[in-house]
Amino acid sequence: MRELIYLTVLLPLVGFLINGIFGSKIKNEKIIGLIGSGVIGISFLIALGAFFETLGLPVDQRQKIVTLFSWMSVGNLDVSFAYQVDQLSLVMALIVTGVGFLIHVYSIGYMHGDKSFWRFFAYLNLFIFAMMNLILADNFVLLFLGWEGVGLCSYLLIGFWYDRKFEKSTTSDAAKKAFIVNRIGDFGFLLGMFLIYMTFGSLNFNEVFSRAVTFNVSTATFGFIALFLFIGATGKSAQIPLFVWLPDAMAGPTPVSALIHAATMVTAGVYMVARTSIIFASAPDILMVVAIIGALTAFFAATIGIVQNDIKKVLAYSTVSQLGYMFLAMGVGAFSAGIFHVMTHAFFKALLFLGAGSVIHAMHHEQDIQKYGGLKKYMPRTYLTFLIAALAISGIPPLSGFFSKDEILWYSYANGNLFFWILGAGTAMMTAFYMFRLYILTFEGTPRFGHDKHPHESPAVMTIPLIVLAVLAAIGGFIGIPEIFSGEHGNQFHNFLAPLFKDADRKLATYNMHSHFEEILLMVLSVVFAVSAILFARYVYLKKPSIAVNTAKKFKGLYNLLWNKYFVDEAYDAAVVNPILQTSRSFLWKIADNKIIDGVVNGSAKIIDVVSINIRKLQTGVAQFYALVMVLGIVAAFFWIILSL
Amino acid sequence: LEVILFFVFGIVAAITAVIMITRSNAVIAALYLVLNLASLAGLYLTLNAQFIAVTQVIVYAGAIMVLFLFVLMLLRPENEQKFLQANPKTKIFAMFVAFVVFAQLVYVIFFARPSQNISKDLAKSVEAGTIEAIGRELFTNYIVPFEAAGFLLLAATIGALVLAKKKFD
Amino acid sequence: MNITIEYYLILSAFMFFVGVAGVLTRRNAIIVFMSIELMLNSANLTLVAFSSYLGNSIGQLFVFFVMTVAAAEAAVGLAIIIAIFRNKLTVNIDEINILKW
Amino acid sequence: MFNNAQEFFNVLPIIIIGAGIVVSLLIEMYSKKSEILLPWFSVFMFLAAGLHSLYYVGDVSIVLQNMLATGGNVNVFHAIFTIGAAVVTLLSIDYIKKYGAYFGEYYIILQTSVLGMMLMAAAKDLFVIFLGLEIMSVSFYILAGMNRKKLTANEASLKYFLLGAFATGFIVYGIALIYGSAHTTSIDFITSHFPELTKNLLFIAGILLFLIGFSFKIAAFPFHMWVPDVYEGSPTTVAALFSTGGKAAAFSAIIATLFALFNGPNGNLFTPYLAVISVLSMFYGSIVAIAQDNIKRMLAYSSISHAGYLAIGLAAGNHDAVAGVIFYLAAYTFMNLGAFGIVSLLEGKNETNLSINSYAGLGNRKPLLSAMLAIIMFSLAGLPPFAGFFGKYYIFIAAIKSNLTWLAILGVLSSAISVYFYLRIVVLMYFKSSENEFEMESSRNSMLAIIFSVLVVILLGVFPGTLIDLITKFV
Amino acid sequence: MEQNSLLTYLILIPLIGSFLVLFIRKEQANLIRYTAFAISTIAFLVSLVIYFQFDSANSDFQFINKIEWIKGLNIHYHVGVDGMSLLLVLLTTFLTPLTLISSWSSIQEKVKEFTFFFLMLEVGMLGVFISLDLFLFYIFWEAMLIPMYFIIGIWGGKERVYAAIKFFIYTMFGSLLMLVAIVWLAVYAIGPLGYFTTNLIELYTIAPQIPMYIQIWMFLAFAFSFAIKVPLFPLHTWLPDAHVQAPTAGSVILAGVLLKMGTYGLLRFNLPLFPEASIAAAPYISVLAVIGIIYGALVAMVQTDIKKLVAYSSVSHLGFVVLGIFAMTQESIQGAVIQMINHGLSTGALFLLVGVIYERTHTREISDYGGIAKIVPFFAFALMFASLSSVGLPGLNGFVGEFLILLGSFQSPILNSWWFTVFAASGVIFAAVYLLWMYQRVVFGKVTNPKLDGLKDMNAREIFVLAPIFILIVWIGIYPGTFLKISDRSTAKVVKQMYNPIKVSPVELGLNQSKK
Repeated sequence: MRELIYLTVLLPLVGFLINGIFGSKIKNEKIIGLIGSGVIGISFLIALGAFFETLGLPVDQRQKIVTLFSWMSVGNLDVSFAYQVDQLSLVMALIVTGVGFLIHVYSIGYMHGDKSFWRFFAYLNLFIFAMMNLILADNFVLLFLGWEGVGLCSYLLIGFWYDRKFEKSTTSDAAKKAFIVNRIGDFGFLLGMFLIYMTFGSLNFNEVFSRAVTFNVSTATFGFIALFLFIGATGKSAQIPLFVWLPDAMAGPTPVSALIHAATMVTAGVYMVARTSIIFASAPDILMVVAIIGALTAFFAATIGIVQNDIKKVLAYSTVSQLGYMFLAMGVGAFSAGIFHVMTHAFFKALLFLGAGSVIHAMHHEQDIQKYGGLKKYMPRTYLTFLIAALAISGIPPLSGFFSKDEILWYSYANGNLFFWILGAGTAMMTAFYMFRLYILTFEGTPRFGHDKHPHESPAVMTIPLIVLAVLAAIGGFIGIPEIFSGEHGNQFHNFLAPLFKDADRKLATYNMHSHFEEILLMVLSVVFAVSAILFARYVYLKKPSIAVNTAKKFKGLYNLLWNKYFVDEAYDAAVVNPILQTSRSFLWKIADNKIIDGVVNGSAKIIDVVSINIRKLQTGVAQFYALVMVLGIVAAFFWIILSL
Repeated sequence: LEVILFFVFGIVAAITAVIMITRSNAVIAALYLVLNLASLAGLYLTLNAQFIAVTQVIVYAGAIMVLFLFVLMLLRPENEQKFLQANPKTKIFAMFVAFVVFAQLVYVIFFARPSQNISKDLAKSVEAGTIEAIGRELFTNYIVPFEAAGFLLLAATIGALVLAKKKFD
Repeated sequence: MNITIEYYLILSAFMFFVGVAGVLTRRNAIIVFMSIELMLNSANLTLVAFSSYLGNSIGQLFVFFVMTVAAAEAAVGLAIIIAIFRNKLTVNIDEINILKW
Repeated sequence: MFNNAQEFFNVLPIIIIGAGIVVSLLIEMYSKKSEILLPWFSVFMFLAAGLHSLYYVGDVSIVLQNMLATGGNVNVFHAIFTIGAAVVTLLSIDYIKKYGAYFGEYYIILQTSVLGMMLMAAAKDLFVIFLGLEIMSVSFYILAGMNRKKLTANEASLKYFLLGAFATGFIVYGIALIYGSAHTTSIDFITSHFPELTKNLLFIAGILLFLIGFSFKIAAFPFHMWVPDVYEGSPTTVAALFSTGGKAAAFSAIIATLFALFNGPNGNLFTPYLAVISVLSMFYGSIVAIAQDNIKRMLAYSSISHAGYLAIGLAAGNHDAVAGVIFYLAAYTFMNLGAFGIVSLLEGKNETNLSINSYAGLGNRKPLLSAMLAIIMFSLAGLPPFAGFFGKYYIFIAAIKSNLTWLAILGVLSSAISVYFYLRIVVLMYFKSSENEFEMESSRNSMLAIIFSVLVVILLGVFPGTLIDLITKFV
Repeated sequence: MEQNSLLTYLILIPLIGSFLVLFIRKEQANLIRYTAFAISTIAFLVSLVIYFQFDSANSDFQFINKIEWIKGLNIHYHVGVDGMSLLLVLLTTFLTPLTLISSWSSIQEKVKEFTFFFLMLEVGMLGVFISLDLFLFYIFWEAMLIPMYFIIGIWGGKERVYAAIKFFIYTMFGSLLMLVAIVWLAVYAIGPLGYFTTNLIELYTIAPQIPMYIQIWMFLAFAFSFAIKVPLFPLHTWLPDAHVQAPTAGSVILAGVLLKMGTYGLLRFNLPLFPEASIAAAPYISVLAVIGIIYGALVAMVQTDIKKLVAYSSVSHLGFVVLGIFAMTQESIQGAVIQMINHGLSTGALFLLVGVIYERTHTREISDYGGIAKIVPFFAFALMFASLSSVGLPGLNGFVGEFLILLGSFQSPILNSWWFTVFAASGVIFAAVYLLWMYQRVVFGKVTNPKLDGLKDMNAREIFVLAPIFILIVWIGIYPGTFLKISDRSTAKVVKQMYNPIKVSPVELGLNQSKK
């Protein structure tokens, strides 16, 4: 199975080609859906097989590289289409294909009746293809191919309904924004690659990482590399300052938000940092930066999430904030914890989005939670799965969210400091709050929607994935039980990934032992926070809705600030976008190009014209004048002769 | 004697020349030109160039100038106003320029001092000026120019014919 | 004193100058043409002077040809002047300037 | 006199023309249908002379008591003159009919002028140069004024005559000074003794005056003033002759006389003078041409600037320069013949259709003609793969070889300017639509002539090698 | 050496063909079109033969054909290809037939003349790429202007006359100085060699000996003319006019091939002939290139005319190429070479597409479009594809070139600074901005302009034109090795020449140029 790993990449491509080329011919949605999700399913099985095969192998043989063919080989640059199987890539592959498969299935129902159904599945398959490239690549360039590929797919899928309005602007605006912001990140990533190549003379992971250990490279260089890479990561994973695109990305169909903007693509940044852990580990300052950015993003995104009313917006900001968590983990050197959270988050966030999707589906694309309410009795399955997911993300034991989140919190305290922990815990609290605000406004209470709407449970093809995900979200955490509970055989997930991070860990070497007591204490604390937050939310939005309104009134300024997402978009427009546009249009083009440069060109022609029009007057037509000129010439010539002797 | 002759003829030539270009009446100017040419012939004689002197009188002072006078009579152009009356500025400037040329020539002549390497040898110069010498040269070495001159005159005749013919055929 | 060649040269230079001046100043085409003849004559004087001082007859031969040329030019030139006079009834060259610029 | 038959054979071209003139006279006098006979006779004669001189370019000799040289450059020049003249004759046949008047003399004078040119090119003695020059000039004066009814023609001939005679005065004076300092008029002597002669200021002054006189003939600034008026005034075909044969002859005379300039010590004595006039002419010509709208006048200014380029060659003064100048002259001759030929063809009765605006949209109405005119314009502008380009190239080689790179650079700059007005014609012909659809009477003879010269232009551009070898072999 | 006349055939085919076309009666427009297409296709096949016989392991010139032309000046008809030129030859012969087909419907009047000029143009371009004699090169270089001039001037848009003249004089002006430089070189060669020569291969060994202070001038003279052709900022202003006014086929060739002649010239002549000067000048040229990248992108961003937008994007893309060339590392130069091809393909495709839509709507104003994705899905897809390739999306050709260029320039010892690359890379962002923005405004959104509905989607012919280009775009994107391999040796050789130019004794230097 392991050597067949490239099939997990190629199959989605095949699916894409089939659906893309013949899709418009095939009228039958069933077939299209079958092809679309089938290929993903198969890839998942292959990945699964590879995974178990890997488990069977001793640790030192677990890495394997499958090379297809050489891509670019110039000078001493040699990059190939080569895929590597190792613990990390397998975990990611499982997440992507698994969750991806479920979402494909879900989409069959969700996109039912859309006029370009085939296009949707083609794009989704293409996305999976790119994503697999990203995570299975054995070198930076191939990773970058996936990196940009997923960006493209997200562009295509956000703009899928290219003729629809979205908020103030259009879906295509959102799409463009996403792509361009990603590009800014990629710009950093590119520079990172160049610097790596310059430093290590290669772009293959193994060579680079081994040389990163053996070569003696200045911390500054490592710092730069790490910084550049991290810029890339912030773009892809929507961290400060490049997080602005993700909320707008909700313009796309909900399954897309679930797959791309929650479960998989946005975690690519995290994956990349984990993959290059050694480099980051060699640049502690940058690592600290990562941690800070992560923590801040987590916190602020959460604050914004509290006040949003669009169901998908809330989830979007929660995603940003969860991603912040993961980067916090990375920042404090808890790489495996981060990956662990990537996994659990993939489960419950995908679940949340799909649930939201099924709600939106039921409510005829009404997304304002203020217009929901009491859906519990209309759509029980959705309700139940959504509740599980909400509990999971709020970190209620023993759901998966609890383990991953708590591990991060713990490390942020253990390897980081209290400040991180406080931010993290606060975020956790807020998360619990707005999640349940969302949950309650949607499912509990009395219906607030008009009688024209007749909500109904979604078809099985949509609910089954929900249930599967719900199970995963519920029990998925058990593979990563912290050792204080699991005892001697430690944290499974940890041990599985450990070999990949050992170099990094050695570099960091921060296992200053804290007592179990602290760990347990913090754990209890966070749980208490979460529970209290949930209860508070329940109290506010179920018992006394007035409070919410009043507080909103009382802190009008703060409310507006949050409601408008700290005016970040507006700030960017004012500070960056418009100035560039203005200078380009009114100076560079209209002045510099048309006036100055062309002015010189045409001006010289003009001058010659004028000169000639005036000189021709010399030709007066009087013979004597001509003679005079001649004689003058002679005089001059003679003077020259006389003087030259 | 030679000295006197030179000065007499020379001064006459110079003066007549000046008068020639300053007379407003064309006919008078022409007549002065004739005089000037004649005096040149005299100078040629002092230089022992008999043949040239004679031809000068016959061809130039005779033929050519007669032609001029004919034309003048024929066209009878109105007199110009007095020299230096019409737009004097340009004329003075022109005079000045021409004078500069003169000055330069003089400078050249004095700078070069041809007399240093040219000393007059009476016998030879007399010999050179004789009709025999010239004739011999003309019909032996200089036959080609001579023929050419013939064609030149032919062309001129035809041309004059074409240009001055009264009516076109 | 004896007359060195410079005297002749100066004289001819002077006549040359006068001729040039005439060409530059006179309006009447015929007089202009006469001035040109004057220039030619000055050149002739130079030639003859040289030839007699050098004692070879080439110069005088040349003068002979110059005269021929002068004759030819006279014929043609006067013909031209006549032709133009027929059309324009003037021989003032500063009025003959329809061709310019 | 001739020492042997070979000598006679060598100067045959000149003799052919000379005899031809007499014969044509007889034809003109006695033949009833001389109107048809005469032009074709002269074409035939010209071609005969031209081909003879091309074919026997090899036998170099000096004949007739060191008066005439034959072979080598001389023959090349002879070929240029005669073939050019043949083309002009062909063009004239129908052209002069437009003016209702037919003069058989026209062709005879044409022949005499060619004779003059040939003498100038072949001259080995200042006498011959002088007489050749005069024969040519006198014939030109006549040709310019040939069309007597036209005031413009009269004026042109008068101006040409007065200024030409004026220049002659200087030349004669210059020759006098040369003779005075060199004690002879034999060019060989002058050439061989050039170095010590140049110690004598009198000699230098003479040469300078001589050069100035010829600068007038080649229409170099500031002695160019007559050119535009004369070209505009005189009949187009005649202008063609002036701008090609006349120029070429003057250059041939300079090359023949001042061969010393091109080899031997302090040959570059006059380089500054030549360089200056070349630069001035190039720029004056190409700049002023831009403002013209009479095509003949424009071509006149262009010929001034071309005189400038040629003068670069003279200034460079080395073997390549001679070859370059000759090649350039050959190329230029046929370019201008073509250009003027087309102009003469399009020109209507009493000088209509001479404004370049009347060429608008010609490309649609007369595809072949405009194509050829376009080619000529590109060639004049010095674009490969046409003859004009190669001429420039060759001359620049010469200039750079004698360290006159700056001159070459100025040269290309001015030709860049000149592109502007040459292209104007092309633009009008192809990119603009015509406002007045004038009719032109077609003429097979003229077409033949034009096509011939265009072909030559192209051939010289693509395969300059043959001519180059011809020239370089004897320099 | 043994002669190989394949290249000569390659040139002769379109040359003869162009005259052949003249003999067809102008009524039979289709016959003319088919013959032209056939001729250019044959030329393409011949070039393919050359490609298959080409030995990419050999860095020297191959298929050399040397015939004496002008004995007096030791000028030869001397052609040959190495890796770099072979690629461009292929590009030329590949694009010409396609553009000919593309213009079947757009060019309706004067078809004969059009095809004639077009084939002439092909001759000129091929000649430029394969000539190994500076004189021959110059001839082709200039002669090529004439047909292009007519193509723009006769079949162009409203401002065509202005554009044509501007294009002509601009380029001519530049190349004239090069002419002087060429002659100077040939004369200089007399010193070491003892004879006047314009043979490139001989000059390669001599030119580097030119003392620095002259080399700089030589370099500038050459670089100036090439920079105008490229066009390098700030000499680019002829480009937008020419591109916009030219008919579609003209723009395609202009962008696809003509601009490459500039970069090719820099690579073929400036670097190897004047290594020291090039190294000295590299930073300045690169600065201009980087300015061009950003400037072009920014100006493109705000254009309202699709064609102008694409035109300015060329300025930006060619900036990358120049940067790559003057970074002078194997990677960057390889990138530059491949990027020349890429730009030819992707920008060519873009122009073709603009032409396709222009034929239907007769407007190029972006604001007149919008929402046509619904009406013409094929077109929408094609435009997206071309844009992405031009944006440099990994997996498509654009990425390979830009990546290699940036990678190389980043560690170039000549430039020796990150900043060039940092700024240049920002161009990647802008590229995304202006292309996607344009795409969005043209294709996405709701249909606002009533004229647009009833728009016909691309017909079979247009698809047939674009398909091969797209195939190549993907090919180069996924497996550039095919093409990198060809030029690998040659570029390596150039780089080698750069770092150790042939050195000789100063005595030999001063031979006959000491006066200068």
